Amino acid sequence: MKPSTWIYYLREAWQGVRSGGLLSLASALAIVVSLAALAVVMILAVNLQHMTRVVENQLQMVAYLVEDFDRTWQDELMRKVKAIPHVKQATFVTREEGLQRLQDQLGSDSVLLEAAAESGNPLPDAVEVEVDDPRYMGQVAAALGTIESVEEVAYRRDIVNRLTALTDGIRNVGLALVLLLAAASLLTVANTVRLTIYARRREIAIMKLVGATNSFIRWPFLLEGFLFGLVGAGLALAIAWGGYSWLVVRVGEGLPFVPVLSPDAVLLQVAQWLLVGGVLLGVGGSVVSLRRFLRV
Amino acid sequence: MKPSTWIYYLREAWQGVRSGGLLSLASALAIVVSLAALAVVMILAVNLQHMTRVVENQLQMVAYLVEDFDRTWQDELMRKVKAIPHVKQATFVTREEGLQRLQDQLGSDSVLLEAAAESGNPLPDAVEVEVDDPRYMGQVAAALGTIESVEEVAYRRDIVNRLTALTDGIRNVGLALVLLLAAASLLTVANTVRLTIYARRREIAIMKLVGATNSFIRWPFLLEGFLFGLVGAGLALAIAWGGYSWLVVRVGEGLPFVPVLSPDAVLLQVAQWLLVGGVLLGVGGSVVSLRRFLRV
Amino acid sequence: MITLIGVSKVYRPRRVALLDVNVHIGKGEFVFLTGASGAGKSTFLRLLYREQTPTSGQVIVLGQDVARIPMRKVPYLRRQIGVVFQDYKLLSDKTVWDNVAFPLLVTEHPPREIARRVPAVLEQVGLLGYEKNRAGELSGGEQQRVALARSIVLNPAILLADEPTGNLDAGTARIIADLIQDIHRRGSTVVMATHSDWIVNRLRQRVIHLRHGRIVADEYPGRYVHEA
Amino acid sequence: MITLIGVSKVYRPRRVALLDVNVHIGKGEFVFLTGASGAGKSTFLRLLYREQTPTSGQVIVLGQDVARIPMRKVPYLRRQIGVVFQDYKLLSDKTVWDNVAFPLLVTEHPPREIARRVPAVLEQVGLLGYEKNRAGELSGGEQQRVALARSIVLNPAILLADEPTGNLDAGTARIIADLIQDIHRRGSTVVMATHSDWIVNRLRQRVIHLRHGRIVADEYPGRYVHEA
Ligand SMILES: Nc1ncnc2c1ncn2[C@@H]1O[C@H](COP(=O)(O)OP(=O)(O)OP(=O)(O)O)[C@@H](O)[C@H]1O
Ligand SMILES: Nc1ncnc2c1ncn2[C@@H]1O[C@H](COP(=O)(O)OP(=O)(O)OP(=O)(O)O)[C@@H](O)[C@H]1O
Ligand SMILES: [Mg+2]
Ligand SMILES: [Mg+2]
Repeated sequence: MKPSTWIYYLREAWQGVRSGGLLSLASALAIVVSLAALAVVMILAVNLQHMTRVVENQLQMVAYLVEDFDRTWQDELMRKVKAIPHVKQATFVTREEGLQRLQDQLGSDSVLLEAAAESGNPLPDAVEVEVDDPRYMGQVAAALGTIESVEEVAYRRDIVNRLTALTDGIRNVGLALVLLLAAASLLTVANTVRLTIYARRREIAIMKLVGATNSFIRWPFLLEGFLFGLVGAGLALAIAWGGYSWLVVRVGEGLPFVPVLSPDAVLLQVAQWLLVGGVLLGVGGSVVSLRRFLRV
Repeated sequence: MKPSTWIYYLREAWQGVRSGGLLSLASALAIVVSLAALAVVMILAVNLQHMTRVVENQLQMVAYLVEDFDRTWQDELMRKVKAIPHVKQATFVTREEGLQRLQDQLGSDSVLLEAAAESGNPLPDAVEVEVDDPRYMGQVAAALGTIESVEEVAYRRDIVNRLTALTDGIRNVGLALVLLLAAASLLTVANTVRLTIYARRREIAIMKLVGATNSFIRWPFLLEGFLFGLVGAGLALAIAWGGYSWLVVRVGEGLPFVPVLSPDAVLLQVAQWLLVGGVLLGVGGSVVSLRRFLRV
Repeated sequence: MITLIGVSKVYRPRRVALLDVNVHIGKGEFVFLTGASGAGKSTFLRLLYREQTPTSGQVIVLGQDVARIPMRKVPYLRRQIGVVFQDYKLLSDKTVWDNVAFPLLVTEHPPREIARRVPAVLEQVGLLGYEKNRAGELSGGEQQRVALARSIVLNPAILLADEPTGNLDAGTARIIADLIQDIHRRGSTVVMATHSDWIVNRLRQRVIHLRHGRIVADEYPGRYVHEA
Repeated sequence: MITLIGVSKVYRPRRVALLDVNVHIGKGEFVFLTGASGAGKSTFLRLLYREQTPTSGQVIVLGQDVARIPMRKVPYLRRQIGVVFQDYKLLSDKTVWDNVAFPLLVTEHPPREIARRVPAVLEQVGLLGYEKNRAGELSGGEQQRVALARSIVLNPAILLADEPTGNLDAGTARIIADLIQDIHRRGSTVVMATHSDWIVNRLRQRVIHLRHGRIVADEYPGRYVHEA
């Protein structure tokens, strides 16, 4: 194609955007806002997934050893524990460390702990085990129980079950929401493009009757769709990025224990999807919507 | 206006919907999906708010009494406690009940508890206090401390602070998301209506030149907008309702401890907003968009 | 009925369509508007039903200063004026029936009245049997006749016809010219822009001839003026 | 150049626009297409540039069976055929220049060539100075001439003109008729549907007369047939 033709395409695309005027503005805004909402929810979903993973990984089980455990067997024992499938990490905790940690956890004002301390350290040595997936805790606990010198395996079965269900639930709801919003954005973009083209159907028909090929007519619309998609997704990202960065700072100050992802990490992921999605939507929407009017 | 004119309006509105064909379908879908997304997020927000309130209300503080507390003073004491501002509820817990409850909470496999039990019940009598807003816990604790025969006031200061920050954060993010999605829905509906009218600008101009008043031209579009808004919001609600009911059942099975609201309670709230909003959007969008083309 | 006093119309940026036009058309008159392409005939008509307002001067139609009446009264003015637009301006997605019935609907005529009048005017323009066709799929001349049918269905006080026979063969054009004469006889004031010399010469009515926006001839009875 | 064999065109539901039309138009011929309103003239032309396909029969234009060529080849056929549409079909939001330049753009003529040819044809139709006006704001006759300018800017092998003088005064119409004759002399095959008896009788070319979709007369040189 000749450069002059390209100049024509670009001029047309630009005039298409401009002549729409407020219409184009409203369309662009609708696209930006719905993509921004999508971005926000995607960011939240990515974070939720991250958080649940962090929480899951903090789930531990403790194997209390017999009271007269001989610490020379420690290495042998740890080898056996680590050989169990799905065990991610195992730490030996002496009874002294155990008491110290309990004191730290419950705080110094625990009446219960004071009482316990009075009667000497009641704790046995123990092995703390981290499991790679909370679903396998039951299995791992059973395996631990068969190891000699393990007296008792303790883990909060109910909490583990609840947490697994909860994180699954959160993940599903998040995914459903992302899909719903993605569908909404898709429809908004496609619909906007479609209506823009519909408003110019007469023009398209005339062009065809005067000898324009489909591709000649299509290009300006594709460029327009591309611009819409790109600018829409870009602005949406900017909004989401700004909002999220602000949120991360606030969360870092107010809720230091909540494990949020850094903006860069999340947004690179989201940005890819959004930009590629936005552009594909804009261009794809144009192509599909045009087809009907090009049959002249 | 005569009935025949109304019949004309209705016929026109219906033909407007029908002649749009796929266009109307896509528009309606865009509206439905974006309203559905809004509904879902509204439902989630309402639930989150409910949950954080439940969690907040579960935050208790315990006033441990002196070891030699005379239970004949119990009523007098409780009166004093309840007189403290922001105390919502107060319960006297005897040391026997306290131990029982501790056993229930920690589970029977708690090594620590066994040890404690061996040395006799270490707990004093106590008063459990519920505060109406976690922000006032410090204040209430101080007031409790001044009551005679209160030895020590215990509450998880750090957890309370975190939780307050967290629930505030969740509430804000939820609100922001609802607003963003409301804006997206608004733009989608307004934009759809606007483009539909734009596509028929020539027709509108002709009608005016042949002697139609603005209101004559406006009515079918208003009805069309009304229909779009109503049906869009209705379908969105149906989707949200169905999804939420399903979710509530699943949550009830898998996560009985998560305090979800019953569908009816939530959806009545959401439904009002959505229906009124949808219809206002549809009709309002029509009026505003038409104005420009009626100046002929 | 129609009075123009010192009327000029200049389109942006500076295309002069009408220049200092002074003319009076009395009730019941029949006036041909002639002139070369671009002379200002359509502009003249557009000022009368307020599609456009004059750049200067006064346009008085049916006793009202058209440029001064408030927007919301314009529709009621237009209902007294039947217009055959040069480009027809039919609702092309609607049926012939709907197009012709539209002015009756707007003025809230009862359905029975509509069902009576629409076929009557369609018969007059020779389009009985086309009621259910979409206006956009008619032939050029058929569309032109639908436009005429629509313009006369309300028995307007004033009929403005902009080139109403431009797409008609001589035979059909004669029928249409006779029809317009008929409407004139029944009391309507008629202003008809036309390029058809034989219609002008046949009807022998008042002829206003425009050249570059000015009235250069105004005669009764007049003849078609051939330029250059 | 153009051959129709047993061509009929029936519009849904059952409006017969053309009925068993057999005709051959050779290279370089000039043919008038006449007939009453609705006789099928526009339909005849529409079949040639494939706006419509025949219900039955074969339409052969420039050696190709028009109904059979694949969709993607249609634009290349249309570029060899200049068409003045009865309703002009201008891009009304674009300028006169853009409208006339459009076929040149589509065929990727260099900008310099476009800058040369557009004013040239605009001058021929008498519209120099209107380049920057939006097509939609021109007078009826001006629009018609823009449509003609666009149809001849590519020097088409075939020129189809559907009522190209319907909105022109006698003087301008004569200029346009002469222009079309000029284009014919330079080698284009011309088919012109018209209601103008004096143009037909002046040019003395072949006249094909349609009545209710049938060819009822085909004479060279022919005269305008007055019906009824
Ligand atoms: N798309 C269409 N759908 C249905 N009927 C049509 C369509 N196009 C044309 N017709 C009908 O076919 C007949 C012939 O139409 P055509 O446009 O060929 O007439 P014409 O000879 O050009 O008339 P005119 O001189 O009025 O332009 C007319 O009766 C018209 O109503
Ligand atoms: N909306 C507009 N904007 C700018 N110029 C206009 C507009 N309408 C008309 N003109 C110009 O004003 C002049 C008069 O136009 P008008 O339509 O009145 O002519 P006319 O006598 O009806 O011509 P025709 O016989 O070709 O229809 C023309 O040169 C035209 O280009
Ligand atoms: Mg005119
Ligand atoms: Mg025709």
